[in-house]
Amino acid sequence: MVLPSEILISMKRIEIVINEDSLGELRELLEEANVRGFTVIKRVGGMGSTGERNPEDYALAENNAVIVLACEEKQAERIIMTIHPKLKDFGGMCLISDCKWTIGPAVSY
Amino acid sequence: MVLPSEILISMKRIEIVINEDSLGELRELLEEANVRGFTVIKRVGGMGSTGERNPEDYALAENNAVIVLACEEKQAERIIMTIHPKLKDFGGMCLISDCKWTIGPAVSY
Amino acid sequence: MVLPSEILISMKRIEIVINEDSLGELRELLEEANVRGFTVIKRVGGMGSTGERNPEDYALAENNAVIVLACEEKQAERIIMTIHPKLKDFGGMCLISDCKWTIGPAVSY
Amino acid sequence: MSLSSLLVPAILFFALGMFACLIKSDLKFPPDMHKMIVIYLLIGIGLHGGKALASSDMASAIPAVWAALAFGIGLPIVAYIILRWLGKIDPLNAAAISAHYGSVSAGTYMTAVAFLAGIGVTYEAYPVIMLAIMESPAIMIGLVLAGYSRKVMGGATKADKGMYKHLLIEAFTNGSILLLFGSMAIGWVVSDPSYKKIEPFFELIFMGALCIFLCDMGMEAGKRLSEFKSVGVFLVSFGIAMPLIGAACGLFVGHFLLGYSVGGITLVTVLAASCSYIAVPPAMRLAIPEANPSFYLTLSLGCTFPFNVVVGIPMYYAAAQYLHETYYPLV
Amino acid sequence: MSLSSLLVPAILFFALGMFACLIKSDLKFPPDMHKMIVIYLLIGIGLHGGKALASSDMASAIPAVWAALAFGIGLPIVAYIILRWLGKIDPLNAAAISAHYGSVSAGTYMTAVAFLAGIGVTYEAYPVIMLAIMESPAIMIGLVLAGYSRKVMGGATKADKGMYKHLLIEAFTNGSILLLFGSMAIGWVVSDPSYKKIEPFFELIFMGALCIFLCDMGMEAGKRLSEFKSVGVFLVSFGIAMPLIGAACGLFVGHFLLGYSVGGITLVTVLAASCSYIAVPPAMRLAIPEANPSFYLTLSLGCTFPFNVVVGIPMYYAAAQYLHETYYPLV
Amino acid sequence: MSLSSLLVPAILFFALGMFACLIKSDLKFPPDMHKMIVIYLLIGIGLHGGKALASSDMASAIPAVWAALAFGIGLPIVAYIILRWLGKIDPLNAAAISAHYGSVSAGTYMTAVAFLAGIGVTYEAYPVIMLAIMESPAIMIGLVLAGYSRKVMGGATKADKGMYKHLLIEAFTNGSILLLFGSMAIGWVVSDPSYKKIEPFFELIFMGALCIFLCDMGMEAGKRLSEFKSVGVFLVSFGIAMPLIGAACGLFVGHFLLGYSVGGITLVTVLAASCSYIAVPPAMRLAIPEANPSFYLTLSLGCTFPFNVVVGIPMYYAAAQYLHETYYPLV
Ligand SMILES: Nc1ncnc2c1ncn2[C@@H]1O[C@H](COP(=O)(O)O)[C@@H](O)[C@H]1O
Ligand SMILES: Nc1ncnc2c1ncn2[C@@H]1O[C@H](COP(=O)(O)O)[C@@H](O)[C@H]1O
Ligand SMILES: Nc1ncnc2c1ncn2[C@@H]1O[C@H](COP(=O)(O)O)[C@@H](O)[C@H]1O
Ligand code: NA
Ligand code: NA
Ligand code: NA
Repeated sequence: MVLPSEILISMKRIEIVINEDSLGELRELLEEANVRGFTVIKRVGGMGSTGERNPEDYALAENNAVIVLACEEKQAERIIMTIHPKLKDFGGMCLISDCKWTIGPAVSY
Repeated sequence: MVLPSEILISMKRIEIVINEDSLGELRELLEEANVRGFTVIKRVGGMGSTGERNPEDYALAENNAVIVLACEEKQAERIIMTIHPKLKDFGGMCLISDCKWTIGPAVSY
Repeated sequence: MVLPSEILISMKRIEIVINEDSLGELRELLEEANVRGFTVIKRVGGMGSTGERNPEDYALAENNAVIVLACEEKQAERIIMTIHPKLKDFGGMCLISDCKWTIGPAVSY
Repeated sequence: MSLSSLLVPAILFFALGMFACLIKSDLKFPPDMHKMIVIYLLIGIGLHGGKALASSDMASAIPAVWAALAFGIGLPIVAYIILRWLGKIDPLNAAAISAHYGSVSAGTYMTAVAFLAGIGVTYEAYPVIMLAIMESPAIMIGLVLAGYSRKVMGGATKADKGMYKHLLIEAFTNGSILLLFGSMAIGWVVSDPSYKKIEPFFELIFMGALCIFLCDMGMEAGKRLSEFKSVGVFLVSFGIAMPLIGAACGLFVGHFLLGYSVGGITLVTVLAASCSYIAVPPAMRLAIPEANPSFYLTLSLGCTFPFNVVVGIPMYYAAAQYLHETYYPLV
Repeated sequence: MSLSSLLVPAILFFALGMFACLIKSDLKFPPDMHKMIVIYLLIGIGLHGGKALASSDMASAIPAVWAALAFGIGLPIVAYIILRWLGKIDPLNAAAISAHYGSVSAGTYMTAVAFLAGIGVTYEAYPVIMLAIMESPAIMIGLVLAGYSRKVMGGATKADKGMYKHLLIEAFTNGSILLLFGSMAIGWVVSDPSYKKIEPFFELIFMGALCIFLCDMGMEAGKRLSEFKSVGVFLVSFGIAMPLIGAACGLFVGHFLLGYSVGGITLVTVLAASCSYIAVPPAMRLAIPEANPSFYLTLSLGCTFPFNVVVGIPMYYAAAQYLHETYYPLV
Repeated sequence: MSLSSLLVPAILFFALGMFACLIKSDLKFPPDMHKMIVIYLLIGIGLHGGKALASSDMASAIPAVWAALAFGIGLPIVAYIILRWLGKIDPLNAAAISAHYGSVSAGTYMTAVAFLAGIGVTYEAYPVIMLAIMESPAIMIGLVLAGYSRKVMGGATKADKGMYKHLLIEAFTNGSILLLFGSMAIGWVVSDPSYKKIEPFFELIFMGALCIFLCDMGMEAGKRLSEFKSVGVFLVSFGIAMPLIGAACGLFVGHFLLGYSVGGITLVTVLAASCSYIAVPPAMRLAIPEANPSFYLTLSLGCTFPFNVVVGIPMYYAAAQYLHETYYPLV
């Protein structure tokens, strides 16, 4: 990509899917890891090792939440190390990939 | 990244956007391909070759669904080959990218 | 990946998170940049440089929107250059990463 | 009919909604609220109609059914011809728009009912059958017009058989049509004491709930108004002329052929003059994906609906009154 | 009891919902609408019950409490035995399903109330206490059965203490139970003039709102019907036999032990025959994650609920009438 | 005023909501439900007020308008001084919090109306005008205080002209203010027979719907209570002292300057004592992004609102009664 590096910086993108009820706990962990920015999508469904989860189910509505966060590599390591031991309680999944952050108004990573 | 490979494994991330009505059919295809985990976001809007789709439209509410799934490379190939011939009916799009999966409680990929 | 290149083509994935109120303005910018396809998730929450945003808050419901779009590299550059100067007003973030597009029914990128 | 009779709360709330949109207020109703009120109103109107029909002479309902079918088939053809020859609109957009005018708007119908209730005018039980019947033939004639247009345009007929079958089924299993017919049937069969139990919910508070619905509709209409530019002068004029043509047919049929009272004629006229925004748009989107939805939605929601609600209904009522006093019906 | 007494609007709307599902209509109510109506109905039934209890003799309520506890504990054990020995169902699924049958379905109870109201039959104030009480013991007995099953199956007992405590608390802080008890308490304490102010909302329009609720339930039941195949013949039969067993117990207790009127016996019978779909499913999902939710949901929503609503209630009423006319109660 | 007069259902439901939150129940109302009920209640209160005003002497409304403006401007200044000099709160947070206290809480107002209705006390038509008027000046004085604070703090004035204009417009086009004024206008102009048609929806079932609203508010207040620690002792005390100061002003103005009845004085007092949580928070978030929303939201929803609903209203009523019996008004 020919975009100048003043505009794009290399970062990590972390994508976590957990039970919406565990969101509060996860947020505390993220705060511990000094995370300053993340995005949360609620009322999400899915299928995993514990079966199907459907937020629109009539009698058994179960919500997942997707958390997306972009951060620097070092920060990503810290987050993974903080979250990893707790993933067992949260269920769900945690993915990491490379991305480029477009430098914008304020630093929120 | 210096994170140990006991924690992170290389995987593929597949992201599909389709008409929410076709979700049932897609899920059957995914089951055929032995997919054990995926995440579904409903009530999603968008723009594509068939024009705009807006779930909050007054008279013409049209919903997309986003399906995100992480899986091993081989599995990804199988999924793409299974879905590919049907994409025509589903509309929408299907993206694949590299990611790392944080080893957690249970294997749901 | 051994999938044939008739099925997969290399593309860029752009993921933007902004205040839902700025969605209209962003869409105009995207149209200017000749974007033909994108996906929008509304009613999204998050945390950033301007504090927390929670669409379910009782008295202060604030919505973000996530826009995901896949496009060719050149197009991605154009989009970034168009959006970049405006990011200040939108707040939020804009990430770019590599992905592969599964060739489907129609070209909507 | 004095000016104050125009001050029907439902219509004032419609105006409030449009006003909110005009001054760019941040007023916004949750999208699901709209869906819920529509469900409630459709059931309410169905139950009420069914109950009224149960105590009516059913033989007399037959002409209403014929009239509904005639409107559903005839009006789209008229609309199509006007759009094609006068407006030079391309065939597929013309077909999609036309289908909407053969159908009806339950919202306009309910506003007319509120208007008549406000001035204390009674009406026959039959127009509600027409309301329930008219959506389906309009969808089907839309399919026929689209098929014809595709043939005219030459090239691949592209008539996807499976989709047509799907749409024909859809024309009868459509949620709102089903709700209307279903609750009409329920209103018909339940005993009076049973009906009394559910009447407070479906009748007593109906008019108030209608106000909230129309306030929401007003905001939507206001939003659509801003798209007038992209739709063009001809189509906007069509959106006002077509309900007038429909109204003329409605007045004629309602008075001369059906021989209804002033209230009944008004309702028949409103049905003929109104234009669907519930069942037809999704059907046309599926059947004629080449047509531009912003055309038919802007016409239906931004043009014909507000015209009927604000100007049309009192006008049709005045015309019905005039006809009723001046001419004898043919039946 | 004539046939027309079966034409209760609420039940007809249930049928309409099932019909919509059968013909694959695209009718769909917003998911939040269902949640809102449930909140409203639970409060309404609680308030009404609390008000009725306030003017009743509270000493006479004690036997109802005992009966509720007996049902809540006894019926799941009966169900468990049948499922294990007759059906050879694996222990954990059997435990999860059983728990549902010790609990009650507020929807079925309200339909029964609508049915009695429709034919003008009065009833005691006490069954509503039973409704509120029965969810919690059923959840607890479900936990006990699950623990027993795990022991029987040998291996790691896997009894996560923390989770059990969590579930016990949950059995009492559960939202719907709280809403029911809370509004019952409010109905109890408020003065008559105060109650009159909120009565129109919670009583006058109650029966109509119930219709919309049951239409939605009908669609859900219809959807679940399609999963009968994956559930198997035995479980489907169980879903019809178990309410009959519960009903027999209910009839016996209601008439002989509690000595209620025909209306009261009918309600007690409905409570014993019905099967939870509100508080118990999430509790069992947490307590017995190994059990397949599609089993207990299909049984509860697709089988026992429609059976009770369509066939059960009038049958239980007829049986209650017969008992009442034929035998003296034991009390 | 006996103890039982405190057992207003609406207030009991508020307590139930707080209780649910305290025992950590999983009770949760859908977020859209709250928005819908607020829309309904605002329209209902507007219509009712408009109707009452239509039959009132409008000249007598002028003093109420002046009083509303005085409260809207005066109370925030008082609050700002207290917060800055007594509490050493930083200027921008002080400005943001102050603005809330110049405005009103429609929920508190409606609870007061329910309270008065419960004990059968009548009131003037004018306080509802004050309710509608008071949001806007409070927002504007908030902007002024913020500008002053920024100047005091030195540095870049950062006064973004565009944003200020935007906020001034917003102060008048705000959805809830528009809904209140709009429905007030509609209530004013519609004829009595027309109003009768929508009265069941907007008046008859109003008090019941208010109960559900307050139950939800109770849960929200309960949630906010848990944030008391992060807000600090001074601010929590301020959240109770400030409504008392406002109430004192309200009592004085309502009795001596406006000369209202006991019911009217109570409502004026409630308006002065209450604190916005609808229109002001989003305006302050935009105008003073540096201020911490958890401060003003916790004060408004977790502190002042519950205080007013549970303790304040009966207290203000008692004080109004005392004043009315003891002193002559000045007018
Ligand atoms: N392989 C996967 N790909 C995408 N989402 C997943 C995957 N595995 C689990 N999830 C999500 O995580 C949630 C909980 O997973 P689990 O705890 O394994 O049941 C599921 O409901 C999915 O939404
Ligand atoms: N290039 C793209 N990037 C992101 N989303 C897309 C893209 N193209 C299509 N979509 C999504 O797929 C949906 C259906 O696309 P289509 O079938 O092309 O109309 C759209 O409504 C979008 O939500
Ligand atoms: N580092 C980040 N990762 C993910 N989302 C972010 C990040 N920073 C900001 N956001 C999103 O962008 C929104 C606005 O950010 P801001 O304008 O910085 O307050 C936030 O509410 C988040 O949803
Ligand atoms: Na028509
Ligand atoms: Na039972
Ligand atoms: Na105030």
